[in-house]
Amino acid sequence: MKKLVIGLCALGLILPTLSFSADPVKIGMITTLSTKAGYLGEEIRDGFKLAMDQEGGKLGGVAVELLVEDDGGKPEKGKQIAERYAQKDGVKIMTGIVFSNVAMAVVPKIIKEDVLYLSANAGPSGLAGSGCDPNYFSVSYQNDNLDEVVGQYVTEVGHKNVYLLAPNYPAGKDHLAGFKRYYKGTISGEVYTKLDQADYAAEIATIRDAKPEAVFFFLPGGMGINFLKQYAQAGLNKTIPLYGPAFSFDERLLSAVGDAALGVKNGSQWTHDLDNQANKEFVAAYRKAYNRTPTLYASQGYDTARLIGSALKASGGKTDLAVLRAALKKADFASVRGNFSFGKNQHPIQDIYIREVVKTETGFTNKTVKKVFANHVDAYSKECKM
Amino acid sequence: MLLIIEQLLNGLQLGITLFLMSAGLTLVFGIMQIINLAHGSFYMIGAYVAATVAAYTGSFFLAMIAGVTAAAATGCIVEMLVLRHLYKREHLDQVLATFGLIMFFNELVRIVWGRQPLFMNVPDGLTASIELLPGLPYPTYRLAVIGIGFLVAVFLWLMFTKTRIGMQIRAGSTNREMVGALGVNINLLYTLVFGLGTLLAGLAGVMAGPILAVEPGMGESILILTFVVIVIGGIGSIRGAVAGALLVGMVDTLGRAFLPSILRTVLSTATADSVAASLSSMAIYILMAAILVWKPRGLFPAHG
Amino acid sequence: MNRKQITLWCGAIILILLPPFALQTGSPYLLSLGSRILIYALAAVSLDLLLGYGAMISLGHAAFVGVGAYTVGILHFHSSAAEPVLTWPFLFTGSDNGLLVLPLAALTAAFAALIIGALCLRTIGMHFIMITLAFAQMLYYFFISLEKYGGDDGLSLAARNSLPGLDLGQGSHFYYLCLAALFLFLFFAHKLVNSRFGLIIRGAGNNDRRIKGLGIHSYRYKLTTFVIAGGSAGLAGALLANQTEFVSPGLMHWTLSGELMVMVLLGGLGTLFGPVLGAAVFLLLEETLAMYTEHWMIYMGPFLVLTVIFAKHGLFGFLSGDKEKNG
Amino acid sequence: MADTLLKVSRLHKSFGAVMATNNLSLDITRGHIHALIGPNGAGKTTLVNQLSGDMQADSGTIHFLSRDITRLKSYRRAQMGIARSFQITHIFENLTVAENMGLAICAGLGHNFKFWRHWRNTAAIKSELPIALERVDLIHRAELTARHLSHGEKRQLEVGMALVGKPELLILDEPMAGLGPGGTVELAKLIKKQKGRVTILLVEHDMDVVFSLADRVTVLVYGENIATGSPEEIRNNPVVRKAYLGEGG
Repeated sequence: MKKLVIGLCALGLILPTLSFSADPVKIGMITTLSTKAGYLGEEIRDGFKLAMDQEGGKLGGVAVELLVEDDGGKPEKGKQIAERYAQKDGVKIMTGIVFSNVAMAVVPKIIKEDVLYLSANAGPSGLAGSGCDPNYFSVSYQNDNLDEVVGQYVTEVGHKNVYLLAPNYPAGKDHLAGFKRYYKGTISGEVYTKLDQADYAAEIATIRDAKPEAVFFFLPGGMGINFLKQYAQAGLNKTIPLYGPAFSFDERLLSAVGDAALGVKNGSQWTHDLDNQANKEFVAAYRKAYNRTPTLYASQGYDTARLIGSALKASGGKTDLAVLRAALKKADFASVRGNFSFGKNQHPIQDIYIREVVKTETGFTNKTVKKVFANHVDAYSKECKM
Repeated sequence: MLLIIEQLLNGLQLGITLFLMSAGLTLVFGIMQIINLAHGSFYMIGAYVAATVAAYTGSFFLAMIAGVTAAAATGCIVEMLVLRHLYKREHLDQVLATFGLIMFFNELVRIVWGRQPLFMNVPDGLTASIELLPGLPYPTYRLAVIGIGFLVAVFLWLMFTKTRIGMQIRAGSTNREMVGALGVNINLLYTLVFGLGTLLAGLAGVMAGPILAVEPGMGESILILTFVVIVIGGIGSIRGAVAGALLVGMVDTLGRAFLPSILRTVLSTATADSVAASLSSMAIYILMAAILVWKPRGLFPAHG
Repeated sequence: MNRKQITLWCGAIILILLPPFALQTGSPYLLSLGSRILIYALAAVSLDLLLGYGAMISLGHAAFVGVGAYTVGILHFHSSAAEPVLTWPFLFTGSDNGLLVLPLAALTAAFAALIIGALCLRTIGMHFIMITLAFAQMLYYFFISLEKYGGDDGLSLAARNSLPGLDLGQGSHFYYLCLAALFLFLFFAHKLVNSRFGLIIRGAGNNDRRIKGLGIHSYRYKLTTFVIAGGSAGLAGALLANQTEFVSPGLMHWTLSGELMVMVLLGGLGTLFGPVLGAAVFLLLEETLAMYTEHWMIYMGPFLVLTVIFAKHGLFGFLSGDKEKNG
Repeated sequence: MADTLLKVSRLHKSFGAVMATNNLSLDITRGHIHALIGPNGAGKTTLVNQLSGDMQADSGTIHFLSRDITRLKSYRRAQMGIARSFQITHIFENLTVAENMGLAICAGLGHNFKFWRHWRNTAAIKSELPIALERVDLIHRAELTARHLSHGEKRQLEVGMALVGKPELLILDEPMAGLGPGGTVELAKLIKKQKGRVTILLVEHDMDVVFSLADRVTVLVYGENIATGSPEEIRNNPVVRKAYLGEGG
């Protein structure tokens, strides 16, 4: 025991002195690998790593070292890791945060301290509008995008009234707001459930009673699995169609939901069947490397890595922020989404699709149904003073 | 009216599910006088093993046997390796050791099964809904869960009042040394009780598999809820666990179902929705605090 | 000097000399890690008063850390949003002044502890453990649904609190503030447990029935201890909010209460100084394990179990050779 | 009744179907050593618990110093002057002997919200502690953690703690239980020393001790007071001989 303590103390004292020896550009990934959402971080990391592996440990011809650490979905933990990356490891480029609340805690502080942050998932409104920053890029989306596309689509389909369901926390309210921004019909009910709720029988009974034409829900992760299963078991999936953003319909989640999600339409900026060369190569390589179909999170991790590669190539491997920023802003890489550029708030301008859950011989997956938005710009862009 | 009946049924169903989970925990708490925070881990193990076996064999029955056995076996091993050292220790030590076990099992599951949730189907023949009343369909599987819950309650009641081993267990809870002196192998008895407790947790996990996400950490979501149940009911009392579970199930379900519409009559819609959501997520904790202030040992205290 | 005193002096000297060392070696991260250890140590010592002396096994101590942190967060929110916290009975616009905010955080947490403790202490044993847990969860869900202050997203602070003569934004200044808070509290707690009040609390923790038999109404003493512990946990929370410049309901989650308990037991129950060591070892272990493996919990879990089973007197007992608790 | 300190009338307490205390009445005179005897399961400890307030009676009344204390909590009764020792040794095992005794002294001081000064530095404790330790012959053990005391010493400590507050009534619940012959003699001496200074209700199995110490004896069988009288009267009471002494020898 004593040796362990002494060893630990020594380790704590020695480690900081070792940090300036290596040559490769360090990229710090703060992501969620534990808790129920652990697979999200895994997808992002694996997508990112795939891009590195394809170049033999390099991005844009520059050797990089990827540091990965688990934030456990906790903002405090995320802050600690970011602080250590910046102060101890001298990291200048960070990425990987899964959840908006972690991002809101970590990002505003580190981008003030001359670190570039490229979001591979979370795109909170607080960083898209007046909080936009030259050091912050979202490679994924602005959070509301995937709800907006569903709102637009549901209007186009002609549902006159929709029932809304989301967990009782700020992200839940944001997502419903995104839907409402493009939905033109009436809202027949709006219910906020407990975070991490397991049983939805009460809400499902209320929905049956309210008889809406459609239900829009935002319940990420396990909550979505629970709701989808129970909704189907109650037999409502045959009478009242469900809609939602892609967060409850990635391939790894679908494998846990099974038949219950079949036919549900959901909004996403990417699907593995998108017809472009970069995407085909990515999907094939990902399946070969990890033996599973990539999810949108993996595609975001992959795109982030390739975007960083394009910037490192332009800077010649130097971590000069001004050069890197300028190069990043050009988005000079072949995105797996095909069409991709940055708006003035450095969030993507991209096409957004509606897709449908289908069953194939390899399992449950999504099939692109329709491109609803072309070159979609997020709603907060105009508030950005950059 | 129909809606009210359905919501009551939902409350009952949630209550029974909670009872399944709490029965094992209250046995361990009440009889062995040991605090086991890791009870949820056995629930998780039951669900994971069952989901895996179901995926390979396609048989829910086999999955159930496997899940329950795995949970009970793990329970016995944990009892022999860890808890046996802690019976004479303070509750604090038990809290910490089992806290460590939670960490271990969550990570173990993540390593063995990966990070994504697993799938488990509703058993064939129970996929449909039954029309209980005209206009009131109810999922058959949920009715089956209610049935299993009843069976477990009856089984436990019979075991503790009618069988020799049940008597020994109850005697063991009041005086460990004395039962030992009577020639009963107390170590074995305790291993069995703990095994039974974890078996029930595993059963709850298996039954929850088709309704809920099978994912790492699934045990903790329900663990706190079951704590509330057994504390309301009175630690160590099966009767109390039934009463507590039904009460919590009802309060939680009815709160979620009707609070928003009730509050909307006095508040603006947006305020009502958010107040209702906060209140209903706190409702059971408020219930628990109120009951403990009124009856500090729960509704049906087990001893004295 | 005996072995215990040598251990204490060594610990104090290491803590005092850490900032110059960190600056010398150019590793500012050491300072923020150090501050975090000191803050958690403060919370753990306050929990030790409950666990180790009063035998009040609270599994909801994190709630008070959270209340303290939110006091800082909310007052900051109002002062920067120029929207008063109170208009009645007097106007209060919120504040970033540490001289006001830090004591207020401790007081708010102490007040929360008074109410929660008054109810919880009606129960004993397992019920007490569970009801403290339930109250913490209640507060957790309450703050999650508190939309105005960020709900689950939490609140970010634009800057740390201000204190005259200090610049808390500077790692070393903040570190010494935390160190001063910890040392003062340790001194106070040491006095407390050896006072008449402390004697009664130790007696109640050891054998509550006998204390009542002596004609002492132990409830009031226990409640007072609960309030003192809650208040100092609130101070720790306020410092933590300043350290991370962020508050969120996650601070109240029961797993944090569990971690604080681990620190107390790891360092040595009922030793006051032990939990400081426990906090340091726990946080360093978490930090180093997480660097080498993402599956760090698979090692941490069994480590805890083994510590509970074999190291009955904690690390401090081991280092100081002090085998009696309540010493 | 010249000077009745404690008056119990028609006390009832049952646990389910078992009558632990059955219509029990009892007077204890100030200054006496009053012994309570009875076979195992006669309800002696239940009665003691009701007197000390650790248990509430179902019906009946208890008067102490002419005040009705039937519904008072144990700490209030203790403040009024009822001290008790427990059948199973009830000391503070993790505290030192001096701290145990110090606590007993603190209890008599009342206001104990003193957070700063070391407990030993209170004037009252400084003067009383050595006397109290001396009284039960434990001064040489003062700094030992109580759990390391011998069984007999623990008993002495417990009685000593009960005596500290100068109680009006001292209830000793089987103080000799588990003691060797030497320990019993020591403790009997200690009790005898207190005779006249404090009223004692002595629950005891050891008949030699009872008949040598007691002024009055009450015999309890199945929760009922079947006889009360001087040791001589009880020794010759045919009912008692049949119900109790006949069995025990």
